Amino acid sequence: MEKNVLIIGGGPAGLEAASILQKSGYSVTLIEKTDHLGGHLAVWDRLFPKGQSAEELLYRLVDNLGPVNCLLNTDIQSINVLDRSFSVILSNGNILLADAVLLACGFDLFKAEKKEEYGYGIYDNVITNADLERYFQEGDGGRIINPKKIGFVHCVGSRDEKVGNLSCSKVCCATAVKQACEMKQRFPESEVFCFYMDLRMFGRYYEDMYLEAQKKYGIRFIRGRVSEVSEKGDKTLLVKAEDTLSSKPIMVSLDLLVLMAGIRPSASGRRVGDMLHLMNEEDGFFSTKDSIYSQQKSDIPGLFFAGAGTGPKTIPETLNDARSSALEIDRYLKSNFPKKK
Amino acid sequence: MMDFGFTINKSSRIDLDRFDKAGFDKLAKIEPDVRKCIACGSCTASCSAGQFHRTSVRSAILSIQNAKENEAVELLKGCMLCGKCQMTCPRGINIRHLILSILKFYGTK
Amino acid sequence: MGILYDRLCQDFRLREGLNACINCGTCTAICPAAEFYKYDPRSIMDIVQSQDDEAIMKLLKSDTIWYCGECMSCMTRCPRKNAPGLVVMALRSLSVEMGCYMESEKGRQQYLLSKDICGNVLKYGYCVYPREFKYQAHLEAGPVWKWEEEHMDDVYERLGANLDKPGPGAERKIPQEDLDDLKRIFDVSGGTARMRAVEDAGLKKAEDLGLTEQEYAEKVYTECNEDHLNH
Amino acid sequence: MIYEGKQKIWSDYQKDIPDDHYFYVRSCIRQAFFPASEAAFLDITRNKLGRDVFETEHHTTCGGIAYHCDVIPQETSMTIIARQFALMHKYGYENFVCSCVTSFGLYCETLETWREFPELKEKIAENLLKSCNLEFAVPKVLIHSSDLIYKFRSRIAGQAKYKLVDKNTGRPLRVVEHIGCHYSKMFPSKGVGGAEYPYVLIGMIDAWGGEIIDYPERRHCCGFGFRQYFIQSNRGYSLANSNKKFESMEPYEPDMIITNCPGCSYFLDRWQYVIADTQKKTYGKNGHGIPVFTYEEVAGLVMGYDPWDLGLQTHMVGPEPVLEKIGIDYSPDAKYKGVGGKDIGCPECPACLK
Repeated sequence: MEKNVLIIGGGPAGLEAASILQKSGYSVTLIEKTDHLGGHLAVWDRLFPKGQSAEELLYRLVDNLGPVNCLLNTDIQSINVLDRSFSVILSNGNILLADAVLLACGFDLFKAEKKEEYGYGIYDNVITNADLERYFQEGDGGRIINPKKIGFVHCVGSRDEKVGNLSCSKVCCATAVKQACEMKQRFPESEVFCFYMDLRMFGRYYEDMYLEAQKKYGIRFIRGRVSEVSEKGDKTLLVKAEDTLSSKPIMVSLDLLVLMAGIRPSASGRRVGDMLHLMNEEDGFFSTKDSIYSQQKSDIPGLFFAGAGTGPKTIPETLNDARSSALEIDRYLKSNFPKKK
Repeated sequence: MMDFGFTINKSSRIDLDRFDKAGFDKLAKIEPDVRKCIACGSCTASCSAGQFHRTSVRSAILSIQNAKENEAVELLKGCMLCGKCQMTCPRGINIRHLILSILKFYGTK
Repeated sequence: MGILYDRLCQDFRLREGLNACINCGTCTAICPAAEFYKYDPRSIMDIVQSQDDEAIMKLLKSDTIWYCGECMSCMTRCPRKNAPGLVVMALRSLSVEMGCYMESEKGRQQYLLSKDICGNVLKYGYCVYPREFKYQAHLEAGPVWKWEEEHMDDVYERLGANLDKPGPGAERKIPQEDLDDLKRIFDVSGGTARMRAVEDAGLKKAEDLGLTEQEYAEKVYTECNEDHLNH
Repeated sequence: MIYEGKQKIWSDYQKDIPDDHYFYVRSCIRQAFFPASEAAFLDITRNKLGRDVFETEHHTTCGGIAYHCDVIPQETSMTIIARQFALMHKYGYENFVCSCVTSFGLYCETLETWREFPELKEKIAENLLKSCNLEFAVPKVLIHSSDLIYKFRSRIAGQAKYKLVDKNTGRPLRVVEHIGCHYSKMFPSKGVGGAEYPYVLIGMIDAWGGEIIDYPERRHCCGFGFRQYFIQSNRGYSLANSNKKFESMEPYEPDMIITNCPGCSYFLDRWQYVIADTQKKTYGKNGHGIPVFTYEEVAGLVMGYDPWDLGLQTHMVGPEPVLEKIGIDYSPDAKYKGVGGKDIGCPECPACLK
């Protein structure tokens, strides 16, 4: 009999793992709590470093799925660890027995309104990276009408003990540079400023992207964390930081400020984790069995992780992680349930 | 008018609204490399003239971007054009040429 | 290396106020002193956490540490929950303990501050006491204050105060037994010792300069080197 | 500006403000420059609202200004504070209300430090016993006096004779609020509304009919800076910071400024005089400044107190434009009179500022 694998979460990690496991001969059920597949990828427009279309990638992932049993608008009601299997009650009332479970619950974007001094949700022209992607996707001007001066704030909700997150979200620097360039493409006459603490351009082609942002688009990089934003009478924004390279306080009036909201552990992932008594690291993400050798394994045999549930990841990293998880699951099932001759 | 014994202290705040974008774009047309600086400080660290007169290319570029063009000129006028900085620049900027252009562009003001 | 840093660490304010600064500049960005003096609280944090005794000693002797207004706006914004304002207070305390403050113009102002404010506290039980707040030394208080000063008893009575009288109320005469309490608090907690040391150092400086106490006080009150300010 | 966003934050930062039974301590600056405000606070809370707010003549300064001028060690200021708390305990109170924002911040900081370093708390208790023979205690609840007026803002509105409304146009007065830095910047959770969008004064203005103006430098310090004011040659710092605020609020044409910190009230008033004299610039209409009020003064005005009982004659910026807009009944002739109409002269009028 085919072994059953349950995948929780229909983002890139869940989709990629599902397609591989299904092709490897397992019976795969993928549940997704929202009404669409793709997670954050579905609401993103383009991907760094080369501006590939998020929609095309998602289409490809879904296209690869094959006969995976995909349940949308479905959540976990309860999950119990049995001897060598998991019994799961879904929110639709169905009961499912799984031989292995993959947690691919992804991440939540940091709630930018928590950084009160930046005024998200209070000032009309303060938006987040996600809002900007929606604008790129839908092309609906909304609050963005020919901005002359645009700012990007890196590390919003990241590397910030005050909001309870000391760690780096990894993808925001590259996202900010990508979005800054895209704004210059749309509004060539605009002036664009990036406020950063450390520019973490760690990946392949990222440094080229940075160089292009400087040289081709004339984007100004200011090393200093934005300290305060206020709204003026005409709804433009007064932004204050220190230019730490000259050790002087700095101010600039902007028409639009984009906050690079960071990556936080997903609340729904945590919910499932709690049902299984999974441990967290101090940063709120799941503990893995080993932080180098077996990042996809949990402490529970048969329970695996893929994607941002174990810390911030780029899309390619997430896909690789999903493939690794699929391999680990395959190994696990083969060694625990050897085929009888 | 009373003499209170003090007056309003002047502000040190850099006001980016005063940045001369058109001017800088003109400079960048002649010297596109001016945009490439990553403020690593290699130039300042290796500067021969800097031992005698505060000289810093990275600070000068920053000064122009911070609407303090006079400071930029001040930071470069001690340069002896020895070119050591050019050998250390990780972004391969033609610094000697850049310095001459900056002095020519902003020096007369 | 680190001897001065270790001494600073004995101050609770340093332990509360400095926990690995990441040099992001949120403090300097909104610091009132950074805007109106040549001042950068971020650099101070960086020097202190470097534990470099030579650099810390330079700070202790500098005008720099005396520019802060202790408004604590920096504390609200720091992503590391640091408080540069508290670190500055620890530096100031150490500077006074070690006598370094006498090497800077702004530091030497401690003489007058201590004399006036501690004087008021011990004599009247208030940090500020209206009869000691002279119009001639506070022209910005304006002609209204000049009038109040000239008719102090009448004005304060009109305003419902209890100036210099027994019983509760604004500007009442605080009973001697309570002032004695304050004096003993100063004695047991190091307040008196600091006051004495600051007074002695000031008077010695006055003597070195050949000035009377009054002349020295005047000099400290009004002297301002242009180098403190932005141009 | 999206009002609902602010409301969300306001609802996140509410604090426990008990109804009754307070031990009251005065502020050095408020009682020196605004004694009538403290009188109004006690009259409103005790006589108009029927609360028990107790004051003993034995309390003293908290030493906050000395501490922030760095002329006394932390241990000295903490022992003085321990004495204030001990007096509260001795008189049978556990709710502590202080008139001064510097004190409020320092009390918060002290309690926080004691919590974090119990060995220091022990030391201070020892100091207290040795020097004053008093039993160490800490308050159950610590509030600033503006918190109490905030709590009773609707009841005050219920008893009000006037509203913060232009009687001729029916338009609400445009009010700028200024919160003392030490109210919540150090410990946002200790202030009503937090540090970024404090609600304590906005709540009052809302309840009393005015319209709050938010302007870019709202959060900026008035510039007191302790040593930066007490030494004459440092005052350019203090002045520059207030000046920055005035320049930022000017385009919004505020009718008045309300503050909860006595120092801020004094400086925002006096620096307008200095700017008028030295820069020939006034921020109100026709050579007037923007009148600056303590929250006690504003509460008193709406409740129908005589402006001169509230001490408004001691401001440098004349309050008359606001009194007239609201339609408050006042006697110009009585402005500078003593008790019982006694003639005690009057200040010279500065030519620069009405």
